[in-house]
Amino acid sequence: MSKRALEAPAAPAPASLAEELPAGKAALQLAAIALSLFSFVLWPGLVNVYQISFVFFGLQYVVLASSWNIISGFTGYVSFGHVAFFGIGSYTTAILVAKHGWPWYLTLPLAGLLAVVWAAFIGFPCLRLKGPYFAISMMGLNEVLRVVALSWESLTGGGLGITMPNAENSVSTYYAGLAVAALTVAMCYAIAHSRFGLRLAAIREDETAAEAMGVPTTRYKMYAFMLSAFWPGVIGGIVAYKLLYIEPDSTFFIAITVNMITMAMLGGKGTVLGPVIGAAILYTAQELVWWYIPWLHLIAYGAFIILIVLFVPRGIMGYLIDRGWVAKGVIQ
Amino acid sequence: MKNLKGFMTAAAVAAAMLAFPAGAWAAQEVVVGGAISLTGRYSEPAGRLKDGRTLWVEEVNARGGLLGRKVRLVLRDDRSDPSTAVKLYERLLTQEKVDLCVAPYSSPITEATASITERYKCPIVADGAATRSIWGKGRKYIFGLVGPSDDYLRGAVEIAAKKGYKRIAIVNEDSLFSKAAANGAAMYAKKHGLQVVLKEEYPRTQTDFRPLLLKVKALNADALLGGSYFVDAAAITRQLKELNINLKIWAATVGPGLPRFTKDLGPLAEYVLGSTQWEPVPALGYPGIKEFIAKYAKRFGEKPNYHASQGYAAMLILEEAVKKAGKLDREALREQLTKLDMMTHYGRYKVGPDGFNSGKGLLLFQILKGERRLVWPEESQEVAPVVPLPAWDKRPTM
Amino acid sequence: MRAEGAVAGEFILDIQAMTKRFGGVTAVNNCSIRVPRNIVAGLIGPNGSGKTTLFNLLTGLLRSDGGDYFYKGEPMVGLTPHEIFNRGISRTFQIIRVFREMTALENLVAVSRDGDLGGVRRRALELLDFVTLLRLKDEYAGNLSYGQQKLLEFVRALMSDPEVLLLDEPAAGVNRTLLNTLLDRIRQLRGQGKSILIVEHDMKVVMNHCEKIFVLDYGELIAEGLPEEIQRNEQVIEAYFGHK
Amino acid sequence: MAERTPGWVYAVYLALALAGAGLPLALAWEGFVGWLAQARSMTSLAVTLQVLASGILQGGLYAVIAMGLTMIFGVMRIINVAHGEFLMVGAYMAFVFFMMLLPEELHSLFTSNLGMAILGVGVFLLICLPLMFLFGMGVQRLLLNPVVGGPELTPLLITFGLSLILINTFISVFSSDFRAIPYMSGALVVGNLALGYPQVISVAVSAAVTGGVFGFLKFSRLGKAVRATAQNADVAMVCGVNVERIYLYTFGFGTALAATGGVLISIQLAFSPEIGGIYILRSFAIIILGGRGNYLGALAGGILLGVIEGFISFFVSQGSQLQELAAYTLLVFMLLVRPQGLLGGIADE
Repeated sequence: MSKRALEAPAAPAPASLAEELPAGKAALQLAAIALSLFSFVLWPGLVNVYQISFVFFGLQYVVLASSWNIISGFTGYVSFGHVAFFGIGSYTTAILVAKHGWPWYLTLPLAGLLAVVWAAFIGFPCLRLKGPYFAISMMGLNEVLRVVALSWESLTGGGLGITMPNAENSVSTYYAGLAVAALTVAMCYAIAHSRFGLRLAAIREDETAAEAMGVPTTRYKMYAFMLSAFWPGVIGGIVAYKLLYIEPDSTFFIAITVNMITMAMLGGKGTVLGPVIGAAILYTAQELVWWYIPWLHLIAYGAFIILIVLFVPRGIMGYLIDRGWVAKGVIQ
Repeated sequence: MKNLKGFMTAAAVAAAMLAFPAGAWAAQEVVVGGAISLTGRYSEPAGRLKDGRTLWVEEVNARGGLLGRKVRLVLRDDRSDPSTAVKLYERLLTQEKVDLCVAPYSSPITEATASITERYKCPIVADGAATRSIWGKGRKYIFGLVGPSDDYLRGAVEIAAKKGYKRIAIVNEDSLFSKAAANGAAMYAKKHGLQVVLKEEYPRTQTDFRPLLLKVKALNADALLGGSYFVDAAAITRQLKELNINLKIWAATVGPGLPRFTKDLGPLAEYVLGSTQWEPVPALGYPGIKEFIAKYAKRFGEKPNYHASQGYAAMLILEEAVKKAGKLDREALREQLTKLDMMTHYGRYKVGPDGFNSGKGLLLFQILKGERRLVWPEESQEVAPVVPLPAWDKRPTM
Repeated sequence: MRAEGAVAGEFILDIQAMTKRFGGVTAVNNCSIRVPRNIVAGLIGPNGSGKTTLFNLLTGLLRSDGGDYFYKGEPMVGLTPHEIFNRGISRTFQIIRVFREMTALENLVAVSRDGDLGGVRRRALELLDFVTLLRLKDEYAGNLSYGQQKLLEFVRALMSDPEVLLLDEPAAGVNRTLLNTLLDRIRQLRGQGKSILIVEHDMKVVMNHCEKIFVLDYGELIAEGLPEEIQRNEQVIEAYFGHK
Repeated sequence: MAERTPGWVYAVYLALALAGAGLPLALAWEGFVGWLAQARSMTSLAVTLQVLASGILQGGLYAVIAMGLTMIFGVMRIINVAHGEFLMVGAYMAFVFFMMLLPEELHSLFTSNLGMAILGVGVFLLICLPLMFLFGMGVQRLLLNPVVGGPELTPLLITFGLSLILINTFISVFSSDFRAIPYMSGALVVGNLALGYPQVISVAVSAAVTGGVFGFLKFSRLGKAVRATAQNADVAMVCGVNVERIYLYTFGFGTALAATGGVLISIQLAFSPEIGGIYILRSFAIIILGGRGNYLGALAGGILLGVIEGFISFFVSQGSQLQELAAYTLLVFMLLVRPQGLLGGIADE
């Protein structure tokens, strides 16, 4: 919004978004991304197994919160049962590894794919529901899956769960988790900076207007829902293999959904970086409080959720945007 | 912007330091660590386990420690959640670097964490898990202590068989231990030629058993055997009365063995049969049982139940193994635990080739006048079982 | 007073006996309207006469209970809103419906047709400049003033270069300066060969700027014609004042 | 304004739906076959009646709980995830009253005579409900008032946070053990029917409470204002209804109804701080079944669910697992097929 633009609107506007950034700033951004990726890659070589796992589970939440953000932050459909996709991925991997002897990494694409299939299956009818009804239906469907996992013993082992053969997997799952987290964030970035992403945001802001302005809302919501299901499925598979044991109650656990939501909200939903920041902060804080004051952990968490929602509903990114430290919008 | 970055960096560093405290223990201590359910659905029995272990730590430190070093017990809360427990053991073993490990409570959590303790080759005496399948997977570092879950209801089946009751109904909670207990009961029933007219599972959240009990009634069952924990056993007992269902035998795992069962149910608890690993009954004749009951009662103000007894016994066994090995080396410990044959207040510890304690049997008691009285096996019997249970309307009014 | 000698191709919108009922209320009743090409036409009528409902029928937001309509001779009933939009019919809303938590620029880019993003961006900037909003391009639409939001919605409707523009009360609540800008732009669009149908209560605007006027009452077309004809029409006067 | 869908999508979807439905169907079929084997020896009119009666009694309890939820959902359009925890608080109030405050000598008053027992519960409710009413109003004023009418995520998260706080506070005070009150045990035996005393008491009380709620909504000025607000808050406001105060009362009432459910649970079933989860999703199923803000619908839905669960649990082998599934599938199915509920609720957009 320089003066020049105002005076000479016909001056050739940049052909792509990347050109809009001053070359120096773009380089700086690239360098920052490369540096952080590099340090994440080096991490396992520097620390002990627990510290690897610590970061791994943080990455897990980066994936989950970012994925939730696609359907709920960008598109505005609040999925209150998103852990279902995580659970489907977990069970896919666990079953294939434990019962059919697949190498774990080969199960991951299938884990993601099955989550997408489930999303397509339930999205078609459910995405017609508005507001609270969609949220309730997601929660209900997650319970359906949990009970099916509990009752379908021949496949899932029921309440006994599934134990996978022991393996040394800390480092391999860490890198898999890192790759998935990077890909998820990259995907979110690509979506946010595309017209697809803008149209999802238009659906969030006003679905009727978006439809009247040429956005094929039904189809776009489906795409967003399926995209938001894929990575949770994959990371679910990785986590299952990392833990080597899964059972229904802690896999289809509603608290994981709430974690995703709270993390995305804390960081700022509807932004690319928000869920990442939120996941990093909240996950670390949770681990600390729980380790040192276990009995207080969940009470404090409940209070924390309420405080965020009441006082920083737009999250950290929202705060930075309001302060003018981060630009409004992604297309400038 | 710059300030912000600086602040965030500082915060990240601070968080990292908080999150990864190096083992804060003094070097001369022996640190014994484990996950235990301080919160969540297992917190009641897990708390007893913890009490038993605490008693041992206090005693061993009073008598000069282990290998001359003070013992510190580090138990972290797993929220009754298997995946949390897995993360905890990984942390304890690789970050906190504990010297010895103790087991979590409950079969599912033990099953989940066994992979981790196995990976780090840390021998563990599983004092909170009775499910045999945990030992059926070729694991080398996990040792059983308690009697197998399959045998929990064996006594009840045998009493039924002896009395000539034919129709057995088995219900159980949908979880690792309860399932194994129910399957065991079905197996023994088959062995004795009894007919299992109903075998059904219910979810962990169930509190209303009325339709299920109506089914038991409609099927005309003589005996009802429950693979249960506390809530379900108590609820079934109450609802049997509410529906006026008269059974010849009603036996349940875990629940009736907890002191609260008689306290909460009062006269309703009368005649219920329950299985137990151990009872604070000196007549069991194990070495040191009387002393243990007294010590525990003095420290915690109540008689120990079998969970507390197991927690204490596991520590005694670990202590013995460490003494025999003369060092904290895990391989040496594993070897000792494999070949150890030891009698404690809790019974015999002697594991088979799979690591399961083959020397331990189960007991059956009946609640009579508010007291748990051993009725099975016959060699440990305090009184003869009162079967068939008196009909509800034939019992003295409350 | 029907328009005479009409050949099918002359009319860009040909609405034939459309009807819409809500429960027991008939909002649009057997309404037939033909909008000629390249015109600024007005659609007026008392409150509740079915103007907005008609717009919603035309853009597919509501399904009609009967009747038909053609755009450039093509049947449009049964198409979804975004399909209708993509044929070239765009609109604004009576109650502003900008995408509030998106910047002004994003509001426009979001509704663009697929194609080269650079070109789209250029067009969006031009349009923002067209309505003097360029310096606010990176502001959230929700933070703009009411009049600015109206202008933004107006250019958002232009983003896809539609042939027909349906404007629902563009003048309401807009200050003089902005209104003049808006009317100016509408004239320019007329000059570019577009057809514009305006629902408006401000009679000054309607009478001064529309070449042809359609009058609805109780969902029925009661009159159509040149502004001066409408001003003299008994039925129209009765519709506006007689009921009260 | 749904996009027109090409035919092949429906075909694919149908195939997927069949495959998906096959799952629960297979489970149900397995159960059904198992049941056929037993059915001959089990089924009789008397038994069926007993199961039916048991289901209706249980359903009455569900109805009271769901009624509070549908009231809040209907008027404020808030999904109160903490409803199950309000119920739990009610149960613990009864626990504290009965086990801690009431001298043990007086216990027999409530355990020996049906009339006294009903009276006892009634009197206790008179003490408990005003407290819960105030508690609910406090929650509304402090936490929810700022966010009513906002996006649905906000109240959803706030009430979830509240439920975490309540559950874990109660765990730290009472431990996560299950508790029970040694209330009246035994059964009212009518012919072949055995109706457990606690359930009879529970149904008597819930009938009274339900009747009271109906009367209140139908005849009192405040009740009419509540209904008007549920229909359309804006119009109600224009008509001189103090909407904010109506919200306050509504949330208070809803909370008190949940607590009533909790008290009734406490006299017949075991409860722990985590018990809310069992009832909350069932309540959602019921209010979707009955229609948003439809009290008669909640009553019918509650009883229907109670009966369905009873029948599944009794007639299908391994039915206890499937019984839980019934509520959830019913919930999802109703949302997809008829989100306005069986009897129709307040219209949504």
